[in-house]
Order: sequence, then structure tokens, then C-alpha cells
Amino acid sequence: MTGRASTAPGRRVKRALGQAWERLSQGESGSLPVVLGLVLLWAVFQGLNGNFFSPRNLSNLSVDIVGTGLIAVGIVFVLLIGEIDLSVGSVSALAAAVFAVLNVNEGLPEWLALVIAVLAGALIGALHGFFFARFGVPAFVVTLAGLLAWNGLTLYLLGQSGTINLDDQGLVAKLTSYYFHDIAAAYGLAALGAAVFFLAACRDRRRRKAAAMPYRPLREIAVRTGLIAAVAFAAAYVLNQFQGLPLALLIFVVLVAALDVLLRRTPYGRRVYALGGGVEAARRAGVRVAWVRVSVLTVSGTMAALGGLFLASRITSVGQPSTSGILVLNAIAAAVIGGTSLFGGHGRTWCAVLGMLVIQSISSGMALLSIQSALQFMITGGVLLAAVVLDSVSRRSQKSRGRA
Amino acid sequence: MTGRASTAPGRRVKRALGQAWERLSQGESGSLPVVLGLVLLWAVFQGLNGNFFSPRNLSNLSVDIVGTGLIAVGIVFVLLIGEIDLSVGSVSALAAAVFAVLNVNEGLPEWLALVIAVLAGALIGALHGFFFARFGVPAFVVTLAGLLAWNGLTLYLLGQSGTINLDDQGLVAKLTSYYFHDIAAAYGLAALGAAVFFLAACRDRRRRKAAAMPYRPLREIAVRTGLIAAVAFAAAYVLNQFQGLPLALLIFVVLVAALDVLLRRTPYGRRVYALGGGVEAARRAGVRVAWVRVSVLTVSGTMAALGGLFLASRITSVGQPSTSGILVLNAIAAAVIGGTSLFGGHGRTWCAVLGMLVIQSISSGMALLSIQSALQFMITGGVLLAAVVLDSVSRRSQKSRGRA
Amino acid sequence: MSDPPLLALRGVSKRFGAVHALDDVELEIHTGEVVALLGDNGAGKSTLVKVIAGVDPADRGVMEWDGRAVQVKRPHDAQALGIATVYQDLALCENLDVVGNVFLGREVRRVGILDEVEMERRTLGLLAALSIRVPDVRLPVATLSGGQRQTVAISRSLLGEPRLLLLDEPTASLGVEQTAQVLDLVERLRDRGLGVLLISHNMGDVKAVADHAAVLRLGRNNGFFDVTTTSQEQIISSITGATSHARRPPRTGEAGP
Amino acid sequence: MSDPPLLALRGVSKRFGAVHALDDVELEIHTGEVVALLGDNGAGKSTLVKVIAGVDPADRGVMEWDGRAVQVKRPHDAQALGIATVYQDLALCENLDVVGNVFLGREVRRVGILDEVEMERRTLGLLAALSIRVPDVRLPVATLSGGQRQTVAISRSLLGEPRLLLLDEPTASLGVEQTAQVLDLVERLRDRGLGVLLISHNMGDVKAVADHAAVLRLGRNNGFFDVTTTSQEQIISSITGATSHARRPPRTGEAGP
Amino acid sequence: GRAAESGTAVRPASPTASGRPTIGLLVPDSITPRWDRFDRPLIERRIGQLCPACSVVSVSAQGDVALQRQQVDSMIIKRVSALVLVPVDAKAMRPAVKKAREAHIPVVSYDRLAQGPISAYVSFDGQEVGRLQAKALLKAIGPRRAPGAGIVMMNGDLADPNGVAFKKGALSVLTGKVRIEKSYDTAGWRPDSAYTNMAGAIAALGPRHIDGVYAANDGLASGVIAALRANGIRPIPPVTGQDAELAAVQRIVEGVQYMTVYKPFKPEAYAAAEMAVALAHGRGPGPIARDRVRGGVPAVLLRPIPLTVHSIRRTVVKGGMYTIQQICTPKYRPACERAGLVPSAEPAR
Ligand SMILES: Nc1ncnc2c1ncn2[C@@H]1O[C@H](COP(=O)(O)OP(=O)(O)OP(=O)(O)O)[C@@H](O)[C@H]1O
Ligand SMILES: Nc1ncnc2c1ncn2[C@@H]1O[C@H](COP(=O)(O)OP(=O)(O)OP(=O)(O)O)[C@@H](O)[C@H]1O
Ligand SMILES: [Mg+2]
Ligand SMILES: [Mg+2]
Repeated sequence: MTGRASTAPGRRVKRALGQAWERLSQGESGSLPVVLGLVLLWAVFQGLNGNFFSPRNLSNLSVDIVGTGLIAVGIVFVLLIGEIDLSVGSVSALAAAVFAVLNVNEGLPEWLALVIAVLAGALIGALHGFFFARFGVPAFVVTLAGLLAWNGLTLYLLGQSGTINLDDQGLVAKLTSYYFHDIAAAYGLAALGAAVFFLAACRDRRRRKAAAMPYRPLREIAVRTGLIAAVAFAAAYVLNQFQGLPLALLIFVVLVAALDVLLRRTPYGRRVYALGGGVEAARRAGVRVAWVRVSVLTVSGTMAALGGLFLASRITSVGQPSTSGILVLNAIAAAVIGGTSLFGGHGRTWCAVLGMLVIQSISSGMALLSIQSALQFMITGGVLLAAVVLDSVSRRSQKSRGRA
Repeated sequence: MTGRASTAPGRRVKRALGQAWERLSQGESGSLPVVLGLVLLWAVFQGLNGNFFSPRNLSNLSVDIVGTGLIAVGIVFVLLIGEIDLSVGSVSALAAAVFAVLNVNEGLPEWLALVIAVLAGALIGALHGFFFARFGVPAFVVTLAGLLAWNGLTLYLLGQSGTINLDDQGLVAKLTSYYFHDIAAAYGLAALGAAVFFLAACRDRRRRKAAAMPYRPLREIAVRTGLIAAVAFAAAYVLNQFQGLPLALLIFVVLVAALDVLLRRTPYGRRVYALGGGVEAARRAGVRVAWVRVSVLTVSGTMAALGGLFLASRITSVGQPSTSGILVLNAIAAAVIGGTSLFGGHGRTWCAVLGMLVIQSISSGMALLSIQSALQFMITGGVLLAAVVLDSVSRRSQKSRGRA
Repeated sequence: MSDPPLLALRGVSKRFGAVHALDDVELEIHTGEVVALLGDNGAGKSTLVKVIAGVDPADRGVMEWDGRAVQVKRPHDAQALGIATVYQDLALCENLDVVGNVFLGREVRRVGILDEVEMERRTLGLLAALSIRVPDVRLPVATLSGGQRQTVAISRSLLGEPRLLLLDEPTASLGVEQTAQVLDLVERLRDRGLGVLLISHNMGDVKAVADHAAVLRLGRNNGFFDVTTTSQEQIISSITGATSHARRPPRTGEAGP
Repeated sequence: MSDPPLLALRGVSKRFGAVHALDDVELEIHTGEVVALLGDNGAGKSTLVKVIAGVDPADRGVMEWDGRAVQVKRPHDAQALGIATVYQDLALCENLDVVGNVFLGREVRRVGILDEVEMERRTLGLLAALSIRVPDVRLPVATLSGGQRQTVAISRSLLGEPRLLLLDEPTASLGVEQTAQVLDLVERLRDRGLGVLLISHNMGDVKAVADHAAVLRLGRNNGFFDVTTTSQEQIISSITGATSHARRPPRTGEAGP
Repeated sequence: GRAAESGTAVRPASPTASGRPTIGLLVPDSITPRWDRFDRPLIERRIGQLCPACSVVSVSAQGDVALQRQQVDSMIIKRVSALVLVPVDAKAMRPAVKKAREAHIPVVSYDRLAQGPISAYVSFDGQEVGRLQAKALLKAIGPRRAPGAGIVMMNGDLADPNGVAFKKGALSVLTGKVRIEKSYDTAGWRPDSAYTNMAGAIAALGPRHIDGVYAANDGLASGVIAALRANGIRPIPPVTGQDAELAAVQRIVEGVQYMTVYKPFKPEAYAAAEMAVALAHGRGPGPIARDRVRGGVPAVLLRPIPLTVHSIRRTVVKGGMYTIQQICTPKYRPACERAGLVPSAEPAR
């Protein structure tokens, strides 16, 4: 899609790389600086404690990002339309509580309780969306009210029983504790990812060529596929060193990829971006703004519920929610650090993954070094800032671009 | 400024009122619906518990809004330029801790410790502003990093001593515990407020008349002054029933009024609004964008520090900050409920006062009714939503206004 | 000609606070006809376009489509009738690329997935027809020049099969050649039986393509002319208010090319 | 005439990614001279204006002011030199009212407090001079019509005592009468000794007020003409690229009115 | 030394016009289930028994000092006859306590020792809790392994004075007996922080070098155990706890948590209720206040009880906190059978 056809193969690659860099640095998918920041972060932690790069730690990391990561993916949707959802923390806690109460206390089968919990999240999201889209109450306020109200409901649900232990052999517990021990699983996933990318790119190239439109040279496609494959296989290798591919990671990657396709390859996704680029313009183009708004908040509620179940799965118990906004802040921070714009219209689901990696790496590194909490706060803040400054500065050093 | 001169006095007033309503409903100072919501809220609480309107409760309420209210005023500045400051909670805790450590542990005189604490807040705000304006890191992320880092620093400062009790006869304790028992104080303030408004309006009228420009009819000025005087004297009467005019309220009202003048009557304030209406347009008009940004975040840091001291004064002690973002959320919610736009360019400092009244009334009413915590959350959320829905719907029912 | 007009407005009024932007306005557009809507700055032309397009519905008044009264409350309704619009402020999504903007709301899909190749191909075709160079149809429109943006907006309006085209100063920032292309296009569309409402301040352009000219002044009808038989001076004096024509556009039956 | 030009650009270039928006451009403007900057859509005219105004500085090239090289890195720098600009996209603050926009960055104050009465009085004066009705100068500009907004932007640029006026399609959405007023104004300013750079796609307007015309094509100089002695066809063919004039604007000493 | 402040009897404010005394109960948060689940009902019940005419109003402060201060103000406005106060922050509530005293409302400090002129105090000994946990941990590790054993300490929130007391008590026993490999303080007592920290400790130390974990309460224990499980560590090393949450008791039955500390709520709540009723009627706190704290404040100090799988019946079940049925849900039935809580192969009753 990027490159335009040219003649000499050498120049072609050079130009393709140049254009890729330009694309990257133009912010739409400007994740390169964050990746660099992440690598730097890892290097520092590994230098301070040799266990950081141990397969065990990296495997844990890959599972730990999933819960909050799913929530952050939902937040990406909301940020894309230029709004914010403060309720995700409460909704995730509520979904976990609903599941625990239905399954453990009321004895419903796990799958049914799980479906109801996720549906509850979706419903709540839709409710927020309704108030937002129908009455024009700012999403910030609606979801702030939601934050309080759903917190109260969760307290009420758990009021009788207090903390509830989940069945540690059950479906939900398995979400984060199951690993595909067969090494073929991890390698297979890596191979599949690279193959899908390669085939999609080739198909696009073929169609463009047929339509006599500029197309991406084969060599460039090969280079990109190679890069993706290298990263994927390296990750698979590390995971196989510990317990194999975690189910949680598989679900996360598949969901993120699916939602990425939804956002960037379907009419629905196009409308989400359009809303972020100008509500009035989108409205005049016939986009049903209210409907898109409701749907986006529904997605965010659903993802929050899913994320809540993963978070509960990780500690196989569901307790009273803390009123702290830490979870919300982490989710929003992940999306923003990954490159999603707070002002709407720019970002991808993969941003959430990248951002979560940064955040969880910091927190895991801190735990590894057992830093005291006072210092821990300061360091987390400092590292966060450093990562984003790096990102912003490298974007800045590109030409500043105004508007005609 | 609003009305244009006309002929028959009766029609004049009618038109003036009509125009005032239009102005109000046009959102710039569209606080009327919130005021109505507030009155409704009060009526309900008074109906449920006859103590709500007791002078003691109202007087307490008027002091309770000050701490968070000051923080919310700072937030209004940040929202006006279309950004957000998440660090205010941490900064207010840090300022209180700095004061307590310097004054109680280190034995510095109170006034010096107080000045240093407020300066620390200003400095921190400026630091945030620097990172935001200089490196282009989104204010959200800078202040999120600040939230964590200053929290850590506060923990560290208080690490040795834990919670520190302040001198309950001291300057800072007096901030919220001193009352002007003389009834003349409250009535005097009310009279002064009305008089200043009246004189300013008359002076404006005279100058416009002299310049042969449309001016506001005298009768309209009289009606407005009468309204303001009525509200002010009613408040003064209630306060005098309990212990008189609270010092905290006096400081709050004076600060809010001064900052309102700064925002709406000085070139600096004009630039703040301009940034919210279009950064690029402001930049091309020669506004030094970076400088305004730094200054706005400095104001917000300073107000956070001041607010923190009032909050500490209210409980005459300084303890470990809660990591929960409740304070930030309350401050932002107050600003938004009061009518400040999250997207920049619209709002006034008085919005923060109105919004705080709503929030604090809910919390005070809950405490009076001793509602169970689970329900308490839900009701707070519900009432918040209802208040803002009322506001949004009444604005909506006015003509929707697009752009050419 | 006894066909009902494609679009007829009867007694349309709209207020913004104290401003009467439209006051009892009447207008008719027939198929195969180009009506120029003229008026001074602030006369209410764009407001009228937004009323017809459903962006900002009127306070009072009736809108008839093919002789039947219709309700147009949302842009969607107007699109469903076959009304396509180029707005004066263009209304493009800054973050989307040219292709995305042209096809927004009418994306081409293959098994539910966007067919980017097809959309890009058709976009290139549309732009070529308007003889304007856009450096890359995959750049966000925020980076385009004023004229390039205007062309994107015009291309947008040609998608689908509109029956009525509302053009609000479509050539304001176009170059000489591009303007000629757009006027050409308008004539071709008229010949294909579309109705066109053209707003322009350029009398030359109006003379060149319009059949009739409706003049607004301070939100009211101030004359309806047959462009071929009326002098330019007459129209201009009606615009600037030198003459006041209380005359309304003729009702169906009187009018017609 | 041996005076150095008011403004001279030497070898100005600017790239946006793969797009060469300006490529080695030369330009001179003398006091008391109106230079028209012409070119197709996307030729780089607005980019050049933004370079001069310091909104988006050039990658390479020298800018001379009264014969001395100057650095213009921010809009502020250009204003300090006495350069006032009307941008094609107007660049107004939507939430501020007309008075606020006109005086933004140059507020009139009395003892530190805004003097609203004085500012309103002067705004009304400026608008009256351009013979445009704005319903209420206390309404936010977001509610104004396209032409009204443009007039606000023009009024803005006349504040202070500019020495050079950059007008990027200032009459694009103005009515007939208003356009005439603006052109009149330009002539009066020239007579007062200001330099004016006027971008327009309207050859008639250019012919009416410009002394010289500089043509850009694909970001390069493509001819510099004396408007009084060159035919309109010649200029147009240079704009559309029918003829390629490698000729650059004459260096100081050759040129002059 | 606030002997002067710590009077005993306070003349109560006119027990409301109707003559029905009201007693205010202020709990600190809703995150810890005990307040709403046990303390409030128990105190209400006991007050109802002692003084059928009395009514109780209770509020929760959501962990917010300022809110609790405001709630004390509201109680004063409502002219309650006595307050039972669990301070969010013991030091910070001093002015509020003082204000209540000025309004002639006696304050019973419950579970946490509030500063200021309180009239009575009832609680468990915090340092003793830490000592019990540490002793139990040493016992579980075994005297043979102890000298070289490495443990991880998952302390509570040190902003909470009780958290400091637990840590101090535990360290007084553990220091020198075992190696403390890693020690974490958990802001906000959050189980998920405990999880993250424990996972870090495992990655840093290796799975085989953790012989026991000191977890300050049951919530932290749940996070610790989840991390141990997630890392595939079998058998799970001994983990301590506190509060005897149902979930923790079940874990103990299951054998994944070694112990918890049982602080019977009933005696604590009853003592508070009795003292509050007595104070509300203008009498002293009564004869049950045998202890004295802070130089003269009448107090009831209760002893915490360690709870392991062997003492479940004797403690939580006997104390009426949970029934066997509540503990031995179908899922835990086999474990209960093994532990002898229910007779094997026979329906529980
Ligand atoms: N949203 C709005 N709120 C208030 N007034 C408005 C609004 N939109 C338009 N107006 C006013 O209505 C009048 C007509 O505006 P409109 O945009 O229709 O003019 P126009 O004929 O298109 O002018 P132009 O040729 O300058 O584009 C103007 O006086 C304008 O100020
Ligand atoms: N910020 C930007 N990023 C990328 N390309 C840009 C940017 N701004 C302008 N361009 C490109 O530079 C070229 C020149 O644009 P410019 O706005 O100067 O044209 P113009 O001569 O003013 O045209 P018009 O007559 O249509 O206004 C265009 O091809 C445009 O796409
Ligand atoms: Mg218009
Ligand atoms: Mg241009």
C-alpha cells in the first residue's frame, strides 16, 4: 500500500525503507520510538537484575499484560472518537463479581456465568453510550457516574460473601493458567502470523498490479514479512523455554488482531476514525454518529468485562474493588503511550499492546528489584515520562507540519 | 455588554431578559440548568432530612467546598486550553506534606513553610508545563507521570513520621477554622460584591454611551444587581446564623473572582481562551503558545498546592496520600459539571464553584442520611448523571447550532 | 412543463438567536436545470443549503421532493433522497486520507472488508476528471492545499447517483483551469438530468452555466431571474439591494427552462 | 531605483515528506508595490506565504528585509518586522467573538485590563470600511458566514502599522461589492507605501490591482511579469504550464514600478 | 500523654428530643468486607439487645479522611448520643474527635486507636498479630530448615498504623531466624500488587528458593498464592494471612495457605456496643473496660488467635463466624473430608 512501483531493485528497497520511516514518523503508526524506548527499558532492567530476561519472567510478563491490555484495547476505541471512558475499572470489577456470584454462589455453569458477565459489560457500555449519544452528556461525566455506580453495585453483590475464591481448575482460572506445552503451538502461531501477513500483502500487490496502480515491490514485502517473522519466532522461542504458549496471550493476540481488522479494514472502523477526525464532517457524510458512539462505548464495556475476568483469573479470586482509579489510569496510559491520540482519530489496537508492555515491564522490573514503594512511584513516573519524551522528541525532530 | 439599547422600557427589560436567557443557553455561561439542578438537589435532601438546611450544615458545606474547589479552579484553566492535569491530587498532597515537614518536623515558621509549599506547587506545575510545551508530550501523560512521581515523593517525605498533626491553633489550621463572628463581615462582603458589580456595569454603560455604541439599559443593570444582592445577602444571613463568615469562604470567593477577572478581562486570559479555540490560529496571531501553556499548568499546580493546604487544614493533619484518583476526578468533575468544556475554550472559574456545590451537596446529603456504602456509590453516580443530563438536555432543546 | 419540480421549498424560515438567517424563503429546482443561488455575504445562502441537506433543519416551512412533502431531519435523509452536497467549509475528516474521505459513508466492500484497491482506483479516476494533481491519495486531507481539498469535496459529491447537487461556492479556491472543468462538469450533469443548485459570487460563472438565478437578500427572496434574458447589472443590483424585487420564484407551471 | 526591496527571498525550498512544495524560489516585493502570486492549485503559493509569515519556516533559503538577511522562525518574528497576513484558511479562534479575534495578540488595555469598549469601537470601524454586515461583533466567529469570517481575517491584518501585507486568496468567498472594496483597499494601502503580496485565481482582480505577477508552478518560479504590459493569455499559459518561463524575478536594480 | 483529654464519662448531649438515643457508627471503607459483614450487624444487634429504644446510624468513609471528618460533622448535626469510630487515619481524626467532645458526644475508638479525647477503646493487639504470624511461619518451615531458609515478606500498607504494627511484630520474631530475601510494602493492601511483587520475587530468586511467605493479610495472601501457582510452584510453601476471610479459610482447608489470624469480631463488637450504650446514657464505659491505654483511656484489649487447618472448628466455627456448610461448599468438600471437617462419604450437616 505504501510504496509506489519504481525501477532499480536497490533503489526500490532504499526508497521503500525511506517511505516506511516517513510513514512511521508521521504519527499514524508512529510506534517506532516507543519500541526503541521499550528496548532501552529492557536493557536497563536486565543490567540491574539478570533475571529480567529469564523465560519465566518474560512469560509471566506476557500473561500479565493481558487483563489490563484488553481494557486498554477498549479504551483505544473510545480515544479514537475523541472521548474517554473512566468506568472501565469499575465495569471490569463488576463483571468479575457477576461471574463469581453466579458461578460460585449460585452454582450456574461456568460458561453461562461467563457469557452473562461479558454481556453485562456490553450492556453497561451501551447504557453509557446511550446517555452520551442521546442526551449529549459528555462521555467523561457519564462514565464518571458509571465508575461510582458500578462500584456500588459490585460492593453490594459481594457484600454478603466478601472475597470469593474461583475454582482453580475452572474455565476462568484456566484463562491465565493454561499453557500449550507443545512447542508446536507457539511456533505455529508465529508462522501463521507471518504467513497471513505475507499472503495478504501479496494479494494486495497482485490486485493493484492488475488495476495498473502503484504497488509495493515484492522485495519490500519480503523484508517486512521477515521482520515480523523474526520477532514472532523469537517470542515463541522464549515462551517455549518456560511453559509454552500461554492461552491468555493467544486470546489477546487474536482479539487484538481481529479488532485491528475491524477498525482498519471495515466500513465500521472507518466511521470510528471519521468521528475522531471531525464529528460534524462525519455527520454530514451520513454517518450515524449516535449509533457509532453507542457501539464504541459498548466495545469498551465489553473489553472491560473481558479484561476483568482475566484479572480475576490471574489471582483466582474476586474481591471488593478498590475505588482507586489506578486501573483506568493504567489502561489509558497504555493506549496513549502506545501512540493513540487523546484528541481522537489516530491510533491502533496494537498501541495498547505496546503501551501495556512498557507499563508492565516497569512494574515487573520494580518487583524484581524489590524497590520500596515511595521510590517505586517516583521511578515509574520518571520512566513513563522518559519513554514518552523520547517518543515525542523523535517525532518532533521530523519536520513540523502545519496545515494549509 | 449584552443588550443593545432600545426604546420602551418595558420591552427593553423583556428583551434584555430574553437575550440573557439566550446567552445563558448558548453555553458560554450556560450555568442556569446546573443552578436549577442544584436547587432541586437541595430540595430533595431537605425533604429527606430536615437538617440539610440547618445553618451549621450549610456553613460546613461552604467550607468543605473550598479545598477541592481551589483545585478545580486550577483545573478550569487547564481545561480551557483543552488539556487535562491529572497530577493535582498528588501535588496537593505533596504541598501539604512539604508544609507539615518544614513546619512541624523542621520547625520553620508557619508563613515560610506555607510560602515554600505553595511555591513548590507552582514549580511542579511549571515543570509539567515545560515538558508539555517544550517536548510536546501530551499533558495527560506528563501529569500522569507527575501523579506517580509526586505521590512517591510525598510517601518518602512522610515515610519517617507517618501522619503529621498540624498545630490546631496555627495559621494553616485557622484557614478553615476561623470565622468572622461579627455579622457585619458577611453582610459587608455581600454588599461589596453587589456594589462592585453595579459600579462596573454603570461605568461600562457610561463609556459605551459616550462612544455612541449600544449599551445596557439602566433597568437591566438594576435587575441583575438586585439578583446578585439577593443571593449574596441570603447566603450571608445563613452564615451569620451559625458562626459567621468563614475565612476559607472569603479567601475562596476573592480568589475565584480575581482569577475570573484575570481570565476574562486581561490580555493573558484572552490568550488562554484563544488556545482553547484553536492552537494554530492563536500561534499565527503571535500568541506565545509555549509560554501560555507553561503558565496555565503553573496556575494549576499553584492552585493544587493551595487546595492541598486547605484540605490539610480541614483535618489539621497531613497523612499518606491515597493513591486513588478520587480527588482529581472530583476536581475535574466539578469543573465539567459547572459547565467547563473538556474540549477547551469554554468555561469560567465560577463553574468550579457551582460544580463543587453539586458534588459536596451530594456527599453532605449522603452523610446526613447515613446511606450504606454500596448504595452511596450508586446514588452519587445516579445523582451526578441526573444533574448533568438535566443540563445537557436543556441546552439541547435550544436550537442545535452547526457551522457554516 | 407540468412535471412537479424536483425540489421545492415553501416558506422556509430559520433563526439563530436574534438573527433571521432565512425568512419565508421559496425555491424550486427542476430536473435538468441549474439554478444559481446568489446573494451578498451573510444573505443566508449556506444556511439554505444546510437546510436542504438536512444538516441544520429549518424552523418552519415545507420541503417538497418530486411534488411530495418530505421531512429531511438528518443528512442521512437527504442522501437517501439523492441529494449530494459540497459545503462551503468542505467538511472533510482531517485525519482520513483522500480515498477515505471520498468514500466516507459509502465504502466499497468485499465480503464485509473494505476494498481499498477499488476505492483508490475510482478516486484516482474522479480526481483525473477534475484535472487536479493530488500528490498522494493516501495522504490525510489535512496536508492538502485549499484547492486540492475543494476538489476532494467535489469528488465526494459525485459518488453514488445523486439527483440533486448542492454546490456551495465550489470553485472559490480553484485555479482557472480547474474552475473551467467544474463548470463543464456541471453542464454535463445537467444534461444527464440532474438538478443543480450553484452558489457563486462570480457572475461570469453564473452566466456561463446557470439557467435561472434566485437571489437572497437578508434572508429573504429578492428576485428570481432567467439568466439568459437578464442583464448582469440587473442581477447585481438585486444582490446588493439597489433594487428590491419582492417577486418570488414562479410556482410550478409558470417556470421551466 | 536603488532602494533595496522590502522583502526578498533567495533560493527558498521546502519539502513535506516526498512532496517538494517549494523548490529554489526567488521573490522580491518593493514598497508601494502590489505583487500578485499566481499558480495552479497545489503550486505552493500558500506554503510560500507561510514561510514568509514564519508559520512554517523554509528548509533552505535566505529572506532579506530592507536588504538585510533576517531569520523568521515564528509568526511573532514576522509580526515584529511589520508583516501582516490573511491566511487562506483564515486561522480564527472559533470560540472568540469578532472583537476578540481582530485584536488577538494586540489587545488594547487600560491599566492592564482589556478595554473592550475601545476595541469594539475600532472593530466596528474596520468592518464598516469593508462594507460588510456582521450581525453582532460579540458573537463567536464560529457562527459567521464564510464571507463574514474572511472579512474578520482581513480586518485583523489591518491592525497595527504593517509594512507588508500577505493576502492569500482574500476575496475567495466575498461578494461582488465586498471584493471591490477589498481591491480598493489594496490600492489605497499601496499608495500609502505598503508592499502587498496578493494571491488570487481571479485574473480580473489581478489585472486590476497588481503591478507585477510572479508565477509558481510545481513549487518553482515559472515567470515574472509586468502586469500592465503582459496579456492575460500569456500569464495563464504560464500558470497552466503551457509555456515554461525559466526567467526569475529580476534582482534589485532591474525592477521597480 | 493525653490523660487530660481522655476522660471517662461525658455528659451526653440531650438524647434527642424524642428521648431515643442514637448511636453513630463510622467505618473506614467498604473494601475490607468485615465492617459491613460482621462489625456493623454485630454492634447493631448488641445495641438492640442492651437498649431496645436506641437506634444506630452507620456510614462508611470510602477510605477518605476528609469524608470521615465530614461524617463526624453530620453526626454532630444530627446530635447522636455516642459515636463508635473506626478512624481511617488515627492521627488525622484527632480534630474530629475533639469536635465531638466539644459537642458532648463520647467517642469509642474501635479497632484502631484514634488520637484525641476518646472515651473508650477496643481492639486487638497489632504487634501480637505480627508475632503470631511470624511464629506460625517459623513453625511451618520447621526448626531444622529455618536457619538457612529464605522467605519473602509481603507487608501491608505502611500508611496504615496497623500495617506498621504487624510488620514490627513479625520482624521482632523473624529477624535472625530466617533470611528475608525480599520485602515489599503494598500500598493500598492491593492483592494484584501482591501478585506482581510475588511474581517478581519468584523471577528474581528462582522458584526453589522460597521457603515461606509472610503475607500481612488474607488479601495479600491470595495474590501471593496466585503468583506461586501461576509459576507452577508445587507444593506451595507456607503462606500466612490475617482476618480469617472465608476465602482464606477455604484456602487453608485446601492446604494452599498455611494460616491466618482470627480476630473474633463478636467480643470486639459486643464490647464496643456495651461501652457505647453505657456512654450514651451518660455513664462511664462500664466494668468491661479493664485495660488502660495511652495513660488512662479505658480499653478492652483482645487477643488474636492463630488459625490453621487444625483449629478451624475451635475458632471461626465455634465463634459463629462461619458455618461448616459455608466453608465446605461442594468444591471444597473433598478437602474438608481430608481435614476432618465433615465426615467422609456422608452429606454434610
Ligand atoms: N450557527 C449560527 N449561529 C448564529 N448565526 C448564524 C449561524 N450560522 C449562520 N448564522 C448567521 O446567519 C447569516 C447567514 O449566514 P450564511 O452562512 O447562510 O450566509 P451566506 O449567504 O452563505 O454568506 P457567504 O456568502 O458569506 O457564505 C449570517 O449573518 C450568519 O452570521
Ligand atoms: N503540511 C503538509 N504536509 C504535506 N504536504 C503538504 C503540506 N502542506 C502542503 N502540502 C503540499 O504542498 C503542495 C503545495 O501546497 P499549497 O497549499 O502551498 O498550494 P497552493 O498553491 O496554495 O494551492 P491552492 O491554490 O489550492 O491553495 C500541495 O501539493 C500540498 O499537498
Ligand atoms: Mg456561505
Ligand atoms: Mg493555497
